[in-house]
Amino acid sequence: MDFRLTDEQTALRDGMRALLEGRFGREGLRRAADGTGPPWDAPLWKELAEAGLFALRLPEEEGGVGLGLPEAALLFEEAGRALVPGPLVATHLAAGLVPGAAEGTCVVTEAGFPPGERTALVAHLPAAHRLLRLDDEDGAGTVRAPHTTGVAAGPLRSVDPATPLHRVDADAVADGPVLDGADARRLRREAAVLTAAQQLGSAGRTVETAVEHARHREQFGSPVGAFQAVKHLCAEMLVRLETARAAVYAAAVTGTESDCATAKLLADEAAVRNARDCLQVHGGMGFTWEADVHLHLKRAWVLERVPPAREELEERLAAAL
Amino acid sequence: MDFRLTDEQTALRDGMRALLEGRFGREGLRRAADGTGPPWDAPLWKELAEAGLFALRLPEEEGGVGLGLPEAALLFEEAGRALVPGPLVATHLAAGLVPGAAEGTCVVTEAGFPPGERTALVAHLPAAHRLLRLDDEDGAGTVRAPHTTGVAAGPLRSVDPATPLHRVDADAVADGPVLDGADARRLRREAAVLTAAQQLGSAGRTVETAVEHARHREQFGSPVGAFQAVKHLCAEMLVRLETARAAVYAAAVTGTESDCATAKLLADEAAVRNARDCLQVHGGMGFTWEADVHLHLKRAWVLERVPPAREELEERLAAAL
Amino acid sequence: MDLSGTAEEDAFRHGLRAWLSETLPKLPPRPDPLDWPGRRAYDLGWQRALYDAGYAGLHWPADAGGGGATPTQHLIFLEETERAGAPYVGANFVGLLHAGPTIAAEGTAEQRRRWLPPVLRGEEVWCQGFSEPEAGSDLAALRTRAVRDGDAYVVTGTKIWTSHAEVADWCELLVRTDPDAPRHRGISWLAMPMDAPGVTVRPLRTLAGSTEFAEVFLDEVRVPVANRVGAENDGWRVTMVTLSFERGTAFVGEVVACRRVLGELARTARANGTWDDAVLRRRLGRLNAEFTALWRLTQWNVGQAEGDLAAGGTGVPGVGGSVFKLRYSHARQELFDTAADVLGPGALDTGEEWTADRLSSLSYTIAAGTSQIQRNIVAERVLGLPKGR
Amino acid sequence: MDLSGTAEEDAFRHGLRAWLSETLPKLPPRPDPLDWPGRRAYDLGWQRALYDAGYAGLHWPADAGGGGATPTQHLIFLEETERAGAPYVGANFVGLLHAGPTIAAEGTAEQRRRWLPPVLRGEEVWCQGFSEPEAGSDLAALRTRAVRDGDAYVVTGTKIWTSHAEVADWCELLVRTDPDAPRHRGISWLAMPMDAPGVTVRPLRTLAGSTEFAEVFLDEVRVPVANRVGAENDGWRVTMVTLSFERGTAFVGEVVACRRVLGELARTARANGTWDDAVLRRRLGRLNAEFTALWRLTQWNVGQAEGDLAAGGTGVPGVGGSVFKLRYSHARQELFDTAADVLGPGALDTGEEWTADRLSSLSYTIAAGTSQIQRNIVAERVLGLPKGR
Repeated sequence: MDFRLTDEQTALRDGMRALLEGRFGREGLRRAADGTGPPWDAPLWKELAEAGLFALRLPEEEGGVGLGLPEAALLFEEAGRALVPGPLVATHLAAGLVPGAAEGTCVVTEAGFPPGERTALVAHLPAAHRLLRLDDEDGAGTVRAPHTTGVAAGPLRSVDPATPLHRVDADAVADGPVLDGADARRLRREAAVLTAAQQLGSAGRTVETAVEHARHREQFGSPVGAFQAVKHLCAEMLVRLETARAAVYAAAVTGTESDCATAKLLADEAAVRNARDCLQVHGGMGFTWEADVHLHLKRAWVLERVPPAREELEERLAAAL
Repeated sequence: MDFRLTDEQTALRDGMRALLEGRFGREGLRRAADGTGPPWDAPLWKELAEAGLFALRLPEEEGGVGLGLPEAALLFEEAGRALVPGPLVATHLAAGLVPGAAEGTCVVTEAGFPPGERTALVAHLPAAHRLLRLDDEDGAGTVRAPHTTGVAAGPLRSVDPATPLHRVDADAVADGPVLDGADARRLRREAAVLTAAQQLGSAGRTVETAVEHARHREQFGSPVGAFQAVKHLCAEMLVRLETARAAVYAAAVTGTESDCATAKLLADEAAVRNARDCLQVHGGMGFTWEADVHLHLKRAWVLERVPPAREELEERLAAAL
Repeated sequence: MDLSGTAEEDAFRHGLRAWLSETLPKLPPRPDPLDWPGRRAYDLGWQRALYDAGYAGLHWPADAGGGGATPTQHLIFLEETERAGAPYVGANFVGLLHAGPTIAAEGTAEQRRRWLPPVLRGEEVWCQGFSEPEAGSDLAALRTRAVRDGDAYVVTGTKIWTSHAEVADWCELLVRTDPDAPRHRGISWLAMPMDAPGVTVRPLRTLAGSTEFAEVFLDEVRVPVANRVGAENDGWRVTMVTLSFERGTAFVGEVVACRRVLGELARTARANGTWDDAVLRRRLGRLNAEFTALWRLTQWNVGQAEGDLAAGGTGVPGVGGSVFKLRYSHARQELFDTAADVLGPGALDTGEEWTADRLSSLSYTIAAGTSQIQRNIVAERVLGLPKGR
Repeated sequence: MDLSGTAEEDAFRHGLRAWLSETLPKLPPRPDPLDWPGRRAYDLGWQRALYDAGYAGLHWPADAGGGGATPTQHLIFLEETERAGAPYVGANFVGLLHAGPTIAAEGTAEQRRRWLPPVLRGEEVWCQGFSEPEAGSDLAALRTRAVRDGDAYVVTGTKIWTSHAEVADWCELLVRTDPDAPRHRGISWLAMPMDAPGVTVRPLRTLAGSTEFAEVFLDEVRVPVANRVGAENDGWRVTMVTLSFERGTAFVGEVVACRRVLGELARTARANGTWDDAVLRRRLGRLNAEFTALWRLTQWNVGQAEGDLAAGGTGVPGVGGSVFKLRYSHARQELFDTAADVLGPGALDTGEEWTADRLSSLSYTIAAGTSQIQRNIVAERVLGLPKGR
């Protein structure tokens, strides 16, 4: 057993971080959030594809990178840290199943129906070409990928300014070819891990931001981080982060149902609560649109509702006892 | 509207506090907790009766004090503060219904069955002469008070060393005369308020104890109360206390279902959580048997399970929306 | 302990109810949230209606033109207006609740004559220039400086979190008049005309996407010395009088509104099936207890204020204020977090009112003293724990 | 990232399992919790069995007579022994996990020869004399003084929270040898024989009603200077070596045990109907996530320790230790609070094992560094936030 990152994994992660700092740093994020950039950054998507984000787990003989879920989790953590917009998880999962997904020419989003619901929230529908459906009703675990053109959908005024959302009815996306050889349940577990990894990245970024602010912002004659109340908020943020990290990385390694559910539940919580604590540490400045912290909170709110969400996760983890 | 205590109410409360400080101060509490005193302090019970604790709300022409539920709540707050043992609430409620209860010669305890349960935990069964049952199954609200002699009961190793507990089966106490003119539902609401008042008293005492400790215990060169972490624990204790106080006093004034449920829910929480925070403020010393804080926690655990308990209260408060 | 109204209180309540049921249907339609001049006109119109009916400045002292009402009457006024769905105080907030009472308490006869009647009659709007970007929770660290030049102060600095700055006539301004004095000692309170040269207002966008607040930039603005209320360098004390004027009634309308929202949440949950989720249902039950208790705590605090006034005190709620704010801020956030679970996917739609409320509720543990500051206040001033560390 | 065992690790695990399944059935019955001599004999017997099988001091360096195992092997050892229901380390705790490793790291060859083999062979019991009534969380404030008198120190003071004091042969003792030096500088580490004249042990009753701990009163106890490990006044550093020796494995057995309890809770809840309460059921699901993650965090911390060792470091978990303890203490309390709701009325019966565990869990946020102290450590040493205030 050696749970540590290998040197290769560390290099891979650092590479993605460097790429994103250059290509989707603070300015990029603000453009996406403020609506001053294009509604869909196709060149960025292409660059992410070229960096192997989608083809990462395809065999090299199929043009992929031949790596595994742990490496994917590390890259998605970086994407979450930078708040990269777009249906990253669905496109990554569709690589090898839907032509063009691996290369970034076909943008794939997911319609995830919560248990017993006939309506799904779909992210980035206008930019997407195909809709991934991971159905499990008959226990057979079919995977479909209908085209998005002509899908009737009601737009929301999305709380996350960089993630357009639409309500889609199950009947509207009932068609589409069954993708042979794809295991819906495995893909769902992987989706949960990769979504959790994004939340983990965001939770890590908000710890850093809070600590940075606390070290430099002075109030009452000293940095606010010198006050125990602020210090202890930051410490609890780190505890949430590191606990979620262990859960997410383990789930990426084992891929078991209970590790994956644990990862999603704890990473969702870490992302939301760390963003809120980060806002609290920032005081009034955190409440402004210009501060990035609200973007982390809003993305975390969006991702925590990507199925499986809290209730489903807790019930599953209870049933597993 | 004048929600403040009247001068008479303040005097009444102060009188009970003085009586208990003299008659059931720290030494009395420790005797009860350490088992070094008699298992039942009949003289104390008599003195409480003489001070009007049981006859408080009986009309003066029936030998009572002629006061109301608000005054009773103030006295029960003091009893809770001092952790006076005994079935105070049941005996108080039985005054005027069960001969001798008002005078303290007949000790009345209650068998409170949670919704749908056939077993009740009964406190102080060996010392009690009668068992109050407030039945509501048929909607008629009958009140019965069977004798306790011969009731088959299973003793617990009670977590609260000053409150012996027995499990009693509903069938074992099915008999007993119906007390005409008594309204079971009103008595239940009053029981909830007076139990909540005891919890309130305990929650107040643990705030004081924590603050006292924090002001005098030195660590790292200053009183521990100078550290924000300790300060903020104490502040949150006070918030819980004062919120519960407003709820309990209001319930004593209005006697409505939703005020009473609110009072019990918040006072239970204040008592348990304040005791735990008080223990945390005390550090290792709070973990010893000699410190009083565990007695507050254990009594709070016992009283929070006196029906209506959390689940029932939350459901009722939801249904009332 | 008595929660029933006196005959006088009941009469006041019934008279107010009658007036509200007659008056509210005749009000003009509410303006768009982004239409600042429209909002100003609407809010001032409502204030004028209150004035004409004798309800203006109910809680102000009678000798300042107010109603001289008891805290309980003020509580009834706030409760009934919120219940009836009357307009919010809106643009009149600072004039009625901060600047006005300050001038009433600390102003000269001349200053009271000049500034108080237009507030009561709904003619002038005030805004507040206290907070600064670098000061934050540490209000006394304010840097805006005022240099005496003849019969005027020349004021330069930046204020933030100013509501209604776009449409205000006056700004109650805290400035540093003695940079060498200890932090709290060198501050003065000025009434600044918002149309003075050198005043620039820039809307400040919050995370909710709205521009409720503004930054106010002051570049060598000349404010007459005659506009100073209280002595030079005594502005901190003058301000504290203002900030503590509310006598336990600060959140009356909000608590009434939260209880209404809670009822609507339950109705929505019953309609959309989320009521069957016991976890959510019991959270709603828990919130019912929370807001019932907060309402009782409000009444308790008002009672304490009333007692303090009767005993010749200031009626300042003391312990009650910080205790209430701590509990309420968190309860409000929990209310709208719970609303998100009732809404389900709608929680991600800012078109839903509750989603917008959820966003704005995030400021409650920060604005007007963070929860951390409030806990310090409770611990040090109420519980007597030592300062420092 | 790899969570599967190497061939060597798997072989170790299987060998251990085989030995445990063969050995455990042959153990004598467990002694009564109040029978201290019986417990001593039982615990030493188990240690002797481990020694004979080559498992004694697995994580000790080989040159100290230990197994020189990697942190991962130690984790496997703790996991498997707990899973198999093997005896706890019990009376051997201080010898194996604190005093022994300290002597191994800092003792002279003579000291190592004298004290280490009896610990490994299960012949001598150690206890710990660090905490004092007045020192609490501020361990360095200790007051027990040691005055040099010829070839001995004369020690006077009071120690508290000492386990197994009644049956210990030795006490690892921290004393103040230079009262004038800065707090951390005037402390020395001594091995004190518990049968020395002037040593009095008094059982300390905890809120759980048990007497797991004792106070140890020292009245002019003579301890040979030769029993000092490390230099005079260097005891703080010597002690820190001890305290940080655990390499991420400190709570392995407890986490394994908590996961077992969680499974039993679910079984009990299904049997007694409380499972139908969705609030309780989902809390159990939440706890499943919590302890799954704590197990993964343990593996993560052990991996970090292993990496640090491989890089020539000490294998001290650093960040991991405090982060883990913070999360685990609260999770353990939540586990037994939830158990109380599964038990219903039985939660008030100390005859129920989980009720007793609930009481003892209250110490977890206090003992070995309160949660407040741990948050300070994380904030200052890991996140680099400034000291003070």
